[in-house]
Amino acid sequence: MPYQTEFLLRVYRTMKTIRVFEERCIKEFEGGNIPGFVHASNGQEAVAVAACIDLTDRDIIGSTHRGHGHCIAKGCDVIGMMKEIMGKATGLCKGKGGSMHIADFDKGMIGANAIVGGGPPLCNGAALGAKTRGTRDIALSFSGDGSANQGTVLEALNFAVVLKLPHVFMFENNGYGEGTGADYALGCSSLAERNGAFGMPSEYVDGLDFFATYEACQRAIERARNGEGPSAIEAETVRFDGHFIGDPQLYRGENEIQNAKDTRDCIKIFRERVTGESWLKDEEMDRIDAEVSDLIDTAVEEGLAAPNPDPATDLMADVYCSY
Amino acid sequence: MPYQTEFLLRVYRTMKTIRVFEERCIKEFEGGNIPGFVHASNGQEAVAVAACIDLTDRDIIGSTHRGHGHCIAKGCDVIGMMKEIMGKATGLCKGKGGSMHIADFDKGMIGANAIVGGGPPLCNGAALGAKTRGTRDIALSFSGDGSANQGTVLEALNFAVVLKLPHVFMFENNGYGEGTGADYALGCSSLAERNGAFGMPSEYVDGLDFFATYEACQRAIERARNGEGPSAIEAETVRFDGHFIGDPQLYRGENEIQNAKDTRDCIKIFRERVTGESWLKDEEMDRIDAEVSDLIDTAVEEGLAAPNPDPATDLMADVYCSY
Amino acid sequence: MTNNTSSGSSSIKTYREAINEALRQEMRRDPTVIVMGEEVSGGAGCAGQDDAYGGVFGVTKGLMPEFGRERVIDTPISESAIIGAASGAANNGLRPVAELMFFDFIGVCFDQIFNQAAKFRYMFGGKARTPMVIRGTVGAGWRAGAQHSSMLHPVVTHTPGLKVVMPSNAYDAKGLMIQAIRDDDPVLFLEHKIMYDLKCEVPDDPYTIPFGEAAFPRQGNDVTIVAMSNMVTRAIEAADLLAKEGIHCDVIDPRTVSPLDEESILESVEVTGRLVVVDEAHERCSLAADISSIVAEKAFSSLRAPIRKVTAPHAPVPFSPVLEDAYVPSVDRIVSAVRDVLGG
Amino acid sequence: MTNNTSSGSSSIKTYREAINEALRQEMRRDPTVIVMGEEVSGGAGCAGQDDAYGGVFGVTKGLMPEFGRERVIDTPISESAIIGAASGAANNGLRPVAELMFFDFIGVCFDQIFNQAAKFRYMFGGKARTPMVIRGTVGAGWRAGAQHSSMLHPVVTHTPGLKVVMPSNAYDAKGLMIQAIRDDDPVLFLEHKIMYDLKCEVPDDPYTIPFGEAAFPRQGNDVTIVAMSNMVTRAIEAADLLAKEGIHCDVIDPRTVSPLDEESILESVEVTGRLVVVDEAHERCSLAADISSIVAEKAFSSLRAPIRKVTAPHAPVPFSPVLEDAYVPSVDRIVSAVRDVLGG
Ligand SMILES: Cc1ncc(C[n+]2csc(CCOP(=O)(O)OP(=O)(O)O)c2C)c(N)n1
Ligand SMILES: Cc1ncc(C[n+]2csc(CCOP(=O)(O)OP(=O)(O)O)c2C)c(N)n1
Ligand SMILES: [Mg+2]
Ligand SMILES: [Mg+2]
Repeated sequence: MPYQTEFLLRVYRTMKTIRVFEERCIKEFEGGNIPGFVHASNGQEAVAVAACIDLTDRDIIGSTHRGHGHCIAKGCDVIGMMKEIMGKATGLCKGKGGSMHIADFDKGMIGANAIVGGGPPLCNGAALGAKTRGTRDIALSFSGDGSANQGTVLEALNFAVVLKLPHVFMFENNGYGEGTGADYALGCSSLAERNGAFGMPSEYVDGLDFFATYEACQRAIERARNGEGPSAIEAETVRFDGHFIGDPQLYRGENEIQNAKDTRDCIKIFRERVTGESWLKDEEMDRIDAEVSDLIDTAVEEGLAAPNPDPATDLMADVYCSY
Repeated sequence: MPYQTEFLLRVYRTMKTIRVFEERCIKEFEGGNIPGFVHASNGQEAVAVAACIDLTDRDIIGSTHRGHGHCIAKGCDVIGMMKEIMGKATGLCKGKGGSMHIADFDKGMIGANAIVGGGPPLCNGAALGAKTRGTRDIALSFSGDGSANQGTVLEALNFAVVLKLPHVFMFENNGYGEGTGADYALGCSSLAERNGAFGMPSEYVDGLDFFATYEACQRAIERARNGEGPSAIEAETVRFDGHFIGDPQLYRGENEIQNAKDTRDCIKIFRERVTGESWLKDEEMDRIDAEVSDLIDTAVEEGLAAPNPDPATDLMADVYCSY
Repeated sequence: MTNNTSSGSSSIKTYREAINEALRQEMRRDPTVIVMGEEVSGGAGCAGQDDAYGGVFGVTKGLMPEFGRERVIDTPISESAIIGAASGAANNGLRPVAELMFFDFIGVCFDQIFNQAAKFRYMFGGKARTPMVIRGTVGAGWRAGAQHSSMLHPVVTHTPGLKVVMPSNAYDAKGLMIQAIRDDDPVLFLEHKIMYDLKCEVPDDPYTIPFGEAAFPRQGNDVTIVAMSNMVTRAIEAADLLAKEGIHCDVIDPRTVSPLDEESILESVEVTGRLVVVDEAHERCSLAADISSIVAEKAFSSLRAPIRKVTAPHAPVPFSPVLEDAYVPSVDRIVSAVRDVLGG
Repeated sequence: MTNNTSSGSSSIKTYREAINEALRQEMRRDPTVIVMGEEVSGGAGCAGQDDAYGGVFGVTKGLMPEFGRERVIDTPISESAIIGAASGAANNGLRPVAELMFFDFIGVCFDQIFNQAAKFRYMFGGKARTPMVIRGTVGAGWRAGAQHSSMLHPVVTHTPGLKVVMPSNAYDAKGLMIQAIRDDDPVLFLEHKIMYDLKCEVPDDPYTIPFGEAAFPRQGNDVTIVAMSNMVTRAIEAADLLAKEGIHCDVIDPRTVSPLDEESILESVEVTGRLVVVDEAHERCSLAADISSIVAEKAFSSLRAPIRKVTAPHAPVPFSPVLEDAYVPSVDRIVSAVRDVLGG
């Protein structure tokens, strides 16, 4: 068997945690317990986990507005996350960031980003830091099919090549930027090819196939660690929920989402593969399902019970290190 | 003979006008008659003329900080240009723009641009205007090898493809962005290829060969006029002077400039071709040389004699159409 | 206040509907008016419905079905390209209305606004005309956090060549939008996202409201309150509370902050001798500071008390609802500023 | 003014040399300090000399030969990538000093400054540290026209999370640069391009000047003049002219405008009762307006005359030398503003 059981269980647990976390966010948002704009990543779990599962806390990821999955995959505490998304004082960012600006520097997660295309330039910097200090640490940025068209992302690709930065550019192509089709907004015939034209190894993978995505990430991460510079990956995936929670999704085709849930569910595909290959047993995964469900229940309970920030002390705190 | 004599004479006259204009700018700058930052385009004449010679006044060009050649090729009055570059009230922009912000809307020249990468997004707009109004007019933007790495230029490429805009992206690759080599700053192996990866026809031409460049431009312009969308051209060329006038150019190789002037002079190459093919006679071109020289003398004389703007009336004029 | 209102019918409309109507009526009147931005229609290249959003706040809903994708243009997520395309098109025969879904996105296209469109006319010696409108949503209150809740009007007000419009109600929004579209300069039209559902009586026919003319939602001789956008509602609420105590405030809504109706503000302060400026932007180099400084220079001798600014603090907008509510200038803070300047 | 100056030798240095020395000394002291930007060395990928420019104004000259291309990094023309790389690196163990050749280029990277670096610490609940310096050249006087001559300090001063430094002489430039590099917040270090050749006595050893502490180049009890950057020179000149007539001005140079030494300004106005603020930025929402409004709020009772702002007009910077000279606030204008507030 090409993978350790422990590894596969960890992958499964992480993907499942993301799935249940997101589904619960949708429920809590609808119930009025989560304020603001929230972008759920259910459906895209395989990419987040494939990209992050082997990274250390000193490797840096830069995320997007759709960042919960990346956080969880990078090892952020889901209870702290839920508290943050609920705006509570004990959340990962003391309630000041919320879903769109969640971060955990201790885990090498330097931020969701509510500005499309904000992250890749920053990950160039994280990579530059790692490189200049002579480490083998790397940076990995997430972008979408939509954000691929933002100038900041495009120039970041060239910049990474020129400075030979240890940076893996992961593009999650879920077919949509809000309610605009990727086929419309990307003028090129292949995003992977366009990325490659900047002068870095670039590949396309089926982002619903955890194993294919994981292997592409391993190649890119390895190159980065070895000082061979940046790489890009386009992973095709699917967004199960709306652009934001509450999106009526009028732009989606009839039955498109149900079909996707039936036939393009990366977690189902993973389970079929690992049971088909007899790498894992259903019971093992069912046990994880139960544990994950408990964990998310706890996260929500603790989130709801957690205290709000106190304007008197917190509103003006942490604008600067010193002022 | 594949070209009309009149056309060839016009091409020669225009290239020569640019050459002498730039050489004279260098002299007048050094003599203290031209203030500010001035970027001369001598050496790059063939590209400017090839790109603009067949455009009408209703076709729009967007230029760069190195815009004198583009202006002249687009038909701007050289006397008005010289006055502008000298900061005089009767200059093309009443002395408010100068070399880096010269424009002539009547000639479809919507501006030099002192911001690297500022022009291509604007030319998308000019192209959109032409298209939406149902004309066959087009827009053509100039960029350099350096500005090709600016995010605004990169996203403009994609944008033009998506909206199928009649926009020709002309990249003048003169090997340098200030004192940085294009080979260093462009991470890709081929700029033409990178542009093409955005999903538009893209070609590389020898920008010292007027005819090759002209034909590439004709193809691209024709496509644009026919509603077939944008194209990109990378034209390799050579910058005879410094990045700005007064640049000590320490970064250039020994004899590099002299060698270029000897062997890579697009005007010499043009003359050799047209005399070699017996399309034009040396005497015809010598006569033009004399006329051009007179014209530029007049431009300088009139420029020096022209009045300065009057702060009392001009400083606050034209900030708004109305306020 | 010389509003060029029509004499026809009117009805109750939301701020959103008023802007939508202004856009629709101008697009009908003038074929060179186009609308462009991300999701202004929505559904481009998708299997489902077209006009799926009509703008994420629904402001441009219905325009695409009526005017087609040629004039209601969904774009890639490329704000520099959007603004550049709008101004280039404005220089070539169109009157584009470009949308920045959130005005915070100005960060990725600021050059095209402040260095390009704003400067063309001046740099090019008066030959350029750039009749474009940039619509953007501003302000806190949506629990959208630091990167989607900024005001940023001080930044564009600072910039010569731009006009800046901040309507505080549906009536003004319609008249100012029509004016903005017909204006020949680049206009930033800042819509406070908390106001989209606010309603008032709005004429059905097109009408314009000239730039640089304030509105006077409350009149009084005791204290001048200048407020704009969402803060007008709060200023009015404060004034109404204080009126019950016999304190009568002159509430001035400049409606456009560039140009600014200085004269009305100065005239009011000459009467009241007291000024409170309310601004949802951060305090440093804000519009509150700007107006305060104009009065401290030009109506100094009328001033009988220190000028008070009521602004957001020098901090990003926090996500947590309790913090965000404390962040935005409140009716309470306006009331106590008024008491302060009255020496209370 | 508590300058942490060394007691060693000193020499006459230009503003340019002072900044260069600060960078060099900090790079020697701390291996995590790097310098990056366009042409900070120059000659990358060229056949000729390395360090061909050392910055287009020569400020970083000699750093690359000493510290190598790993720490003095020439970049492509991609300002968002430059600023993003600097802040990402600051979040990952370095103390980058990034250069915007002209601060006007902020337009293409404003998001990375105001929405990213500035907000990290707050948005992320105090966990981020972003110790970076962004150097940029500001100001008119080079006949560089509208897109290369802006000040723009009001825009960044408005933004919470940023610190803004505007040294007016070589001595301050060195001490403030060393402070900026050691500071843990994002610092904008604005160098007025007209001052690079100005000289004064500057200690050879490293020293720091704390942020938020003004300097007092001239003292007097008649009128307070606040000026920053290049305008300090002109304010001093005006003060010296007026002193000959027996008018004694208190010239205050805040040195950093965020944080701002409000206290020193207020204390001075309490004595003089009269304030002139000189600012090369456009007048609307400017720092002049900001300081004026602070005084109108907090030292109102001391004021004996209207506050006068002397600023650039609400117009882009013109190219033509005669216009540019009329555009920049002049010594004459400062002198007459002082006379004005004295009721002359
Ligand atoms: C600069 C900027 N422009 C626009 C937006 C609004 N916006 C947020 S997410 C999004 C779509 C992003 O699409 P994609 O990159 O494919 O990511 P996905 O939502 O599919 O995960 C848009 C337009 C933004 N937040 N920032
Ligand atoms: C946004 C921006 N960044 C940097 C500069 C400074 N600058 C002016 S021209 C130039 C080099 C441009 O190189 P290229 O595009 O190759 O044009 P060339 O000078 O070779 O004609 C640079 C860096 C600028 N004007 N604008
Ligand atoms: Mg997507
Ligand atoms: Mg070049």
